[in-house]
Amino acid sequence: MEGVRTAGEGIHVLSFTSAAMSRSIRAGQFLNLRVEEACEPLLRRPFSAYRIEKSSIEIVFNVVGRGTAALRRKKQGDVLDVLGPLGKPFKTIDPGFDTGVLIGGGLGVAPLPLLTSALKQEGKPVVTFLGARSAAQLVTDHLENLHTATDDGSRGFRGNVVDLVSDFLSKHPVEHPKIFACGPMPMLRAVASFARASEITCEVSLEGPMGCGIGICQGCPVELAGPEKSYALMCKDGPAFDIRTIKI
Amino acid sequence: MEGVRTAGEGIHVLSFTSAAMSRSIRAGQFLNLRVEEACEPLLRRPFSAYRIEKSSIEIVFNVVGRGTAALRRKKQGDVLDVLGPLGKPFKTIDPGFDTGVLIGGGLGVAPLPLLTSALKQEGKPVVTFLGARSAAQLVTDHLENLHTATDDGSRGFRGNVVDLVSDFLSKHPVEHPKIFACGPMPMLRAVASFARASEITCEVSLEGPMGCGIGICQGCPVELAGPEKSYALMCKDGPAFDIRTIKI
Amino acid sequence: MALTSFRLAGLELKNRVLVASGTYGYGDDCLETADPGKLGGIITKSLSLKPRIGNPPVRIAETAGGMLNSIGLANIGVHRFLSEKLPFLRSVDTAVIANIAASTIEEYCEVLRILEGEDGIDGFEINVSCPNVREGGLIFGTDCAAVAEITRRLRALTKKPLLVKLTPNVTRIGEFARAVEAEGGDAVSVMNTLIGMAIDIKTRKPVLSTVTGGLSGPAIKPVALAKVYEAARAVRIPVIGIGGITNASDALEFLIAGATAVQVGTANFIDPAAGIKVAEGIARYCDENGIPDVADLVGSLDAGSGTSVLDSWL
Amino acid sequence: MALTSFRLAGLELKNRVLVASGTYGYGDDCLETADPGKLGGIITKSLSLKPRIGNPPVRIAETAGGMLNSIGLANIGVHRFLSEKLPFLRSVDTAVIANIAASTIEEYCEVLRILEGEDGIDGFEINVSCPNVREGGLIFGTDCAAVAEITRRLRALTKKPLLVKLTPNVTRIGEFARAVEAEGGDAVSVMNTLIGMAIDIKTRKPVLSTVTGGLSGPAIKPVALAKVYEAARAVRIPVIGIGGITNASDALEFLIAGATAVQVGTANFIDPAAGIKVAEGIARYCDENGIPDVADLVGSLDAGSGTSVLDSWL
Ligand SMILES: Cc1cc2nc3c(=O)[nH]c(=O)nc-3n(C[C@H](O)[C@H](O)[C@H](O)COP(=O)(O)OP(=O)(O)OC[C@H]3O[C@@H](n4cnc5c(N)ncnc54)[C@H](O)[C@@H]3O)c2cc1C
Ligand SMILES: Cc1cc2nc3c(=O)[nH]c(=O)nc-3n(C[C@H](O)[C@H](O)[C@H](O)COP(=O)(O)OP(=O)(O)OC[C@H]3O[C@@H](n4cnc5c(N)ncnc54)[C@H](O)[C@@H]3O)c2cc1C
Ligand SMILES: Cc1cc2nc3c(=O)[nH]c(=O)nc-3n(C[C@H](O)[C@H](O)[C@H](O)COP(=O)(O)O)c2cc1C
Ligand SMILES: Cc1cc2nc3c(=O)[nH]c(=O)nc-3n(C[C@H](O)[C@H](O)[C@H](O)COP(=O)(O)O)c2cc1C
Ligand code: FES
Ligand code: FES
Repeated sequence: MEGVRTAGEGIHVLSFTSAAMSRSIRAGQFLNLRVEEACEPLLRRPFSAYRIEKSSIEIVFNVVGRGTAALRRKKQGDVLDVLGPLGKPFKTIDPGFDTGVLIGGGLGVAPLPLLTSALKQEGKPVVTFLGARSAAQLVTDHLENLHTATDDGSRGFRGNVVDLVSDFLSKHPVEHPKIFACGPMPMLRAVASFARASEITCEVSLEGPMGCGIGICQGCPVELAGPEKSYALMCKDGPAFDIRTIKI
Repeated sequence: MEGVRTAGEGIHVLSFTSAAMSRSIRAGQFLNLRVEEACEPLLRRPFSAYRIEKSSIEIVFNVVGRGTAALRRKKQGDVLDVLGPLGKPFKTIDPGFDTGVLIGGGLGVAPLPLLTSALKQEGKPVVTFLGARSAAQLVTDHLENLHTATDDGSRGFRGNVVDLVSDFLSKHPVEHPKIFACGPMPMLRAVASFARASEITCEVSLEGPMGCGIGICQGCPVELAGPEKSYALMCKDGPAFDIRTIKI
Repeated sequence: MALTSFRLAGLELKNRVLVASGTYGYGDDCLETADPGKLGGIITKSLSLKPRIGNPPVRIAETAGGMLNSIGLANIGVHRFLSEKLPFLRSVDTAVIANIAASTIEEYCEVLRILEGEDGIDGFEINVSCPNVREGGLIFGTDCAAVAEITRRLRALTKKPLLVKLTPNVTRIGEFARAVEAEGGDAVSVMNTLIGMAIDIKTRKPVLSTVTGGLSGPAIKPVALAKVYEAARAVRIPVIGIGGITNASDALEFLIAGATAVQVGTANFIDPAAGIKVAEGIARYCDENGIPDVADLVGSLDAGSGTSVLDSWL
Repeated sequence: MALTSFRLAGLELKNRVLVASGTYGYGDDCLETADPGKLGGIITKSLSLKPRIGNPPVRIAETAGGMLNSIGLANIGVHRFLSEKLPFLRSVDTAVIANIAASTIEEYCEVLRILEGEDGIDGFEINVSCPNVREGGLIFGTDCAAVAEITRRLRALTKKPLLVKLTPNVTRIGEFARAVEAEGGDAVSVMNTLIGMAIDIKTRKPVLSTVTGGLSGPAIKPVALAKVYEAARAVRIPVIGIGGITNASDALEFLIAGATAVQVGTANFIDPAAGIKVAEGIARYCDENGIPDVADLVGSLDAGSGTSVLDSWL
C-alpha cells in the first residue's frame, strides 16, 4: 500500500503497487479487495481500476458502508489482498466507431482515465462528460475534452449529465461515436435510452452485489435481452455490456 | 486514546484518558474494552487497570488473539469504548495483615502497581515478586521491593516465582503477610498451595472467558469451596478471591 | 413524535423493545449505565422452582459474529427471586415478564402459580427449550404436542399475558406457533438460540463443558428473521422477534418481517444500554420517515412476487 | 509427513478437503489463482436435467460473518456439463463428484443415469435441499421418507460413491443420516445452508428476490459442527463436514467432531485457494502434533463427562 489521499468531497484515492497487475489491467476491469482479515465484512469489495502509473495502481471510492470505511483507514505499508484484474475490458478495439464518448456519473468516473488512454492508443479521439451533485464531487483528473454537469450548477451545466450529452452532441455532432458509460443505474438507463434513440453504440459498466467476482458463485446475474429470459454474469461477462445485449 | 507503547518483548501499554474513571478505579478492578465497532470480535475484552496518572489510565497486554491484535493497532486520537471500573477491588483494608506480598506471573503484573499504591496509602509495606519467561518479559515499573524470577535465569532467580517467594519468605520472614497474586492458573494454584501450607491469607485474581463483565450473562462461574457445589461470578464477585472461599 | 406504545395481550408497553431472558439478569445489574425504565419491558432470567447453580465452566465461547453459551439455566429460583429481586423490579417503570423454565409440566405450572398472584409481574414467557425429564431429556420445545400441552395447562392458570418462547431447532416453527395459538397463548417469542458447538483444536476438547451450547448474536440474525417471518405468517397472535438484534436497523427488519415487538439479547453484553438505543432508534426512524405509529411498520414487508424458500426453494 | 490420503467408499482421495457444490463452479473458473489438482476433490455445482437460469437479482446479501444466497440452482444442465465442462475436469488430477439437484425423484434418477457411465465422474452427491414439486414444493430434505426413497432409488442405479447432502433445517439431522445409511448411501454431507432472510429497511423489501435464502459462511460454523457431531454419532458411514470452514483450524474442528472429510464453500469466494490452504494446514497440524495419519484425528473429540444439548440441555 502506498496510501489513501483525498480527491474531492468524501472521495478517496487508494494506491498500491503490483508490477504484474499493473501490466495486465485493461480499462473497464475491476479489482476485488479484501478489506479486513476478519470475517467482517466477509466478502471482497469490487472497485474499478482507476489509474496506473508504472507499477502503481489506484482506485477511487467514497465511503458508503463498512468496507469502504475500512479502506479509508488503510495506511502506507499495510498489505492489501487484491484479486484481479477481473472482468472483461471495455471493447475499445472496434472498427465500428471513431470517437469515444465517455460518460461518468459520480464515481462512475472511475474507469474513464484508463479508458481514455486505451482509446488514445487506438488513435481515437475522446470527449468526456462528467456529472455529480456539485463541483466538489467532480474528480476531473486524467480526462480529456471534459464537459461537466452538476445538479446544483456549481460547475458546468446545471442538471444531469445525460441532458448535457444530448445537448452537446446535438450541437457538436461527432463522427461515428460510441458511448462508454459508468454510473448509477438511473443514469445508465437514461444513457441507454438516449443511445437507442440516437442509434449510438453504447457500453455501460454495471454495478451490483458480487459474491466472488470470478464466476463461481452465480451471484451477479444481469438479465439478457431476448425472447427467453436468461442471465449473464456481471463479474465474468461484464461489468461492461453492450446495451443491445442486456435488459436495461 | 493517548497511544500504545511497548513495555517489553511483545508487551504493550495502552493509555487513554477518562477523568471519571480515573477517580473511581480501585486496585484489582478491571475495564471491559470494545476493540472493534464491527461484530468481529463480538464481545468486549477485560483488562486489569494497570496504572493511573491524573486522568490518564493504562492497561498492559500482550497480543494473544484478534482482540489484542486490534488493540495494538489503536492510535492516538482513536475513541475507545470502555466499560468500568468493574469487579471488586482487592481487599487492602483488612486489619488481619501488615505486609503485602505481591506476586505476579507474566502479565499478571497488571494489577500490582495500583495495588502497591493502595497498600502504601494504608501504610502497609510491600514486597513484590515477579516471574516471567525471560528478562525481556518482565514489566518492572511502579513496583516496590521487587524480586524477580525468570525461567531462563536471564534476570533474578532462575525458576518459577512461587519457588522464589517460598525461598525468600523462609529466609526473610515478614510480619503478618497477605499474599495478592495474579497470573496464569498453574501459578495461582501453586501460590494457593504455598499459602495454605504456610497459613498465609491469600487473594488470587482470576482470569477466564467473560461474556458481559457485569453479572448479567452468568458466563464466568468460579467454583466455591464448600460441601455443596456452587459458583460465584468472576466478573461480579471477583476477579480476586480469597483462596479459602474458592476451589483452586 | 411517532407513537411507540402498544398493547400486548392487554398489557400496555411503552415501546416495542424488551430485553431477552438471560441477557439482563434480573434487571438490577444494569443500572448505572442505563435506565431500564426506558425499555418496553424486562424479561427475567429463566426462573425454576429450585435454585440452579448452572453448568461448570467453560460456559461461553465466542464465534464468528456470535457466541455460544451453556449457562445451564443458572438462576436463584422463584422464591429468592420474589424476595430478593422483585422489589427492585417493581420500582422500575417498565413491564416485567417472568420467564419460566422447568423439567416437567407440573413444575412449569408450580412456578407460574407461585408468581401469578405477585404484584409487579406483568406476564409470563415460557422457555420450552428445556429438557423434559419424563421424555429422557428431549427438549420440550422440539415436541409440538408438549408445547401445546404446556400452553394449555398454563393458560388455565393465568389471565396475564402468556408468551411461549420457541426454539428454532425444529423443521417448521410455524406449526409450533400454531399450537400455541390454538391453546390460547397470547404471543410467541421467536427465537431462542440455535444449537452450536466449538472445539479447541489444541486440546481436542469441546470449548464448552456441555459439548454443545446455544448460538446467539448477530450471526443468527438472518435465521431469526426467517423464523419470525414464518411464524408471523402462520398465526394471528403477536410474534416477538429475537435473535442478533444489535441496533435499530436490525430491530426494524424484524418489525417489517412481522414481529409485533422485539427482544435484545446478546447485544446487552456489549452495551447494557443497547435495548434503550434500539428503542430510540426505532422512534427516530419513524419520525424521519413520517410514520405516525410504529404499528404501521409491523408486517409491512413488501415481498412483491418473490416466493420464499419457506414455500419453495433457493 | 502425515498421511493425508484416504478412501471414501472405495474412492481414493489425496486429502480430506473438497470444494463444496455451488462455490467452485465447474472447476474451470479458479485456475489461474490455484491448482485444483491439490484438492481432495471437486463437487460440481448442482446439475439438473435441464439448464436452469436461476433466480432474478438480487441473489446474494452479506450478513454478519456470513452471506445469504438464492442462486436458484442456476446451472448449465447435465448435458452441457458433459460436453462443456467434464473434459476440463477430467484433466484435473483430483476426484470429481457430480452434485445432482432435481424436483422429482424420477429426475434425480434420470440425471444420475446420464452421468453414471461417464468416465471422470468419481461419485455423486445428492442435493436434497430442493423443492419436491409433487409435494407442493416442500423440500425433499425435510422429509425423512423422501430422503430414504431418493437414496434407495439412486443406490440401485450406481456402484460409485453415493453421498447424500443433508439440510440442517430439520429437528434431528441424525434421523436423516440414519435413513441414508439404511438405504445404502455411502456417506452424508452435512450441511447445506440454513434458511435465512434480510430486509432492506429503506425500501422495506427483502434484499433477496426470493425473500429468504440460504445462509453460509463463518457465522454458521458452530451450527454445522453440532450437526456433524450429531450425524457422526448417529451413523457409521462417513460424514462429510461443511459449513463456514475458512481455514485449517476450522476444518480440524470438523474432523475432531467426527467428519471424515470436509468441504470448503463460501471461503472460496474470498480466496479461491482456500481449499488448498486448508488441506495444507491440516497436514501441517498433523506434522506439528506428531499425528501420523489424518485419520487419527477423525472423531477424536475428548468430550469428557460433558453431556450435550443434543441429549440434554443448555
Ligand atoms: C464492478 C464494480 C466496480 C466498482 N467500482 C467502484 C469504484 O471504482 N469506486 C467505488 O467507490 N465503488 C465501486 N463499486 C461499488 C463498490 O464495490 C461498493 O461501493 C462497495 O462494495 C461498498 O462496500 P461497503 O462495504 O462500503 O458498503 P456496504 O456496507 O456493503 O453497503 C453500503 C451500501 O451500499 C450498497 N452497496 C453495497 N455494494 C454495492 C455495490 N456493489 N453496488 C452498489 N451498491 C452497493 C449497499 O446496498 C448498502 O446500501 C464497484 C462495484 C462493482 C460491482
Ligand atoms: C479480569 C481479567 C483481567 C485481565 N487482565 C488482563 C491484562 O491486564 N492484560 C492482559 O494482557 N490480559 C488480561 N486479561 C486477559 C485478556 O482479557 C485476554 O487476553 C483477551 O481477552 C484475549 O483477547 P484476544 O481477542 O486477543 O484473544 P482471543 O482471540 O479471544 O483468544 C486467544 C487465545 O486466548 C485465550 N483467551 C481468550 N480470553 C481469555 C481470557 N479471558 N483468559 C485467558 N485466556 C483467554 C483463548 O482461549 C485463545 O486461546 C484479563 C482477563 C480477565 C478476565
Ligand atoms: C448467556 C445467555 C443466556 C441465556 N439465558 C436464557 C434463559 O435463561 N432463558 C431463555 O429463555 N433464553 C435465554 N437465552 C436466549 C436469549 O434470550 C435469546 O433468545 C437468544 O440469545 C437470541 O437472541 P440474541 O441473539 O439477541 O442474544 C440466553 C442467551 C444467552 C446468550
Ligand atoms: C452461492 C452458493 C451457491 C450454492 N449452491 C449450491 C448448490 O448448487 N448445491 C448444493 O448442494 N449446495 C450449494 N451451496 C451450499 C454449499 O455447498 C455449502 O453446503 C454451504 O454454503 C455451507 O458451506 P460454507 O459455509 O462453507 O459455504 C451453495 C452455497 C452458496 C454460498
Ligand atoms: S460475483 Fe460470483 S459469479 Fe459473479
Ligand atoms: S461475564 Fe457475564 S456474568 Fe460474568
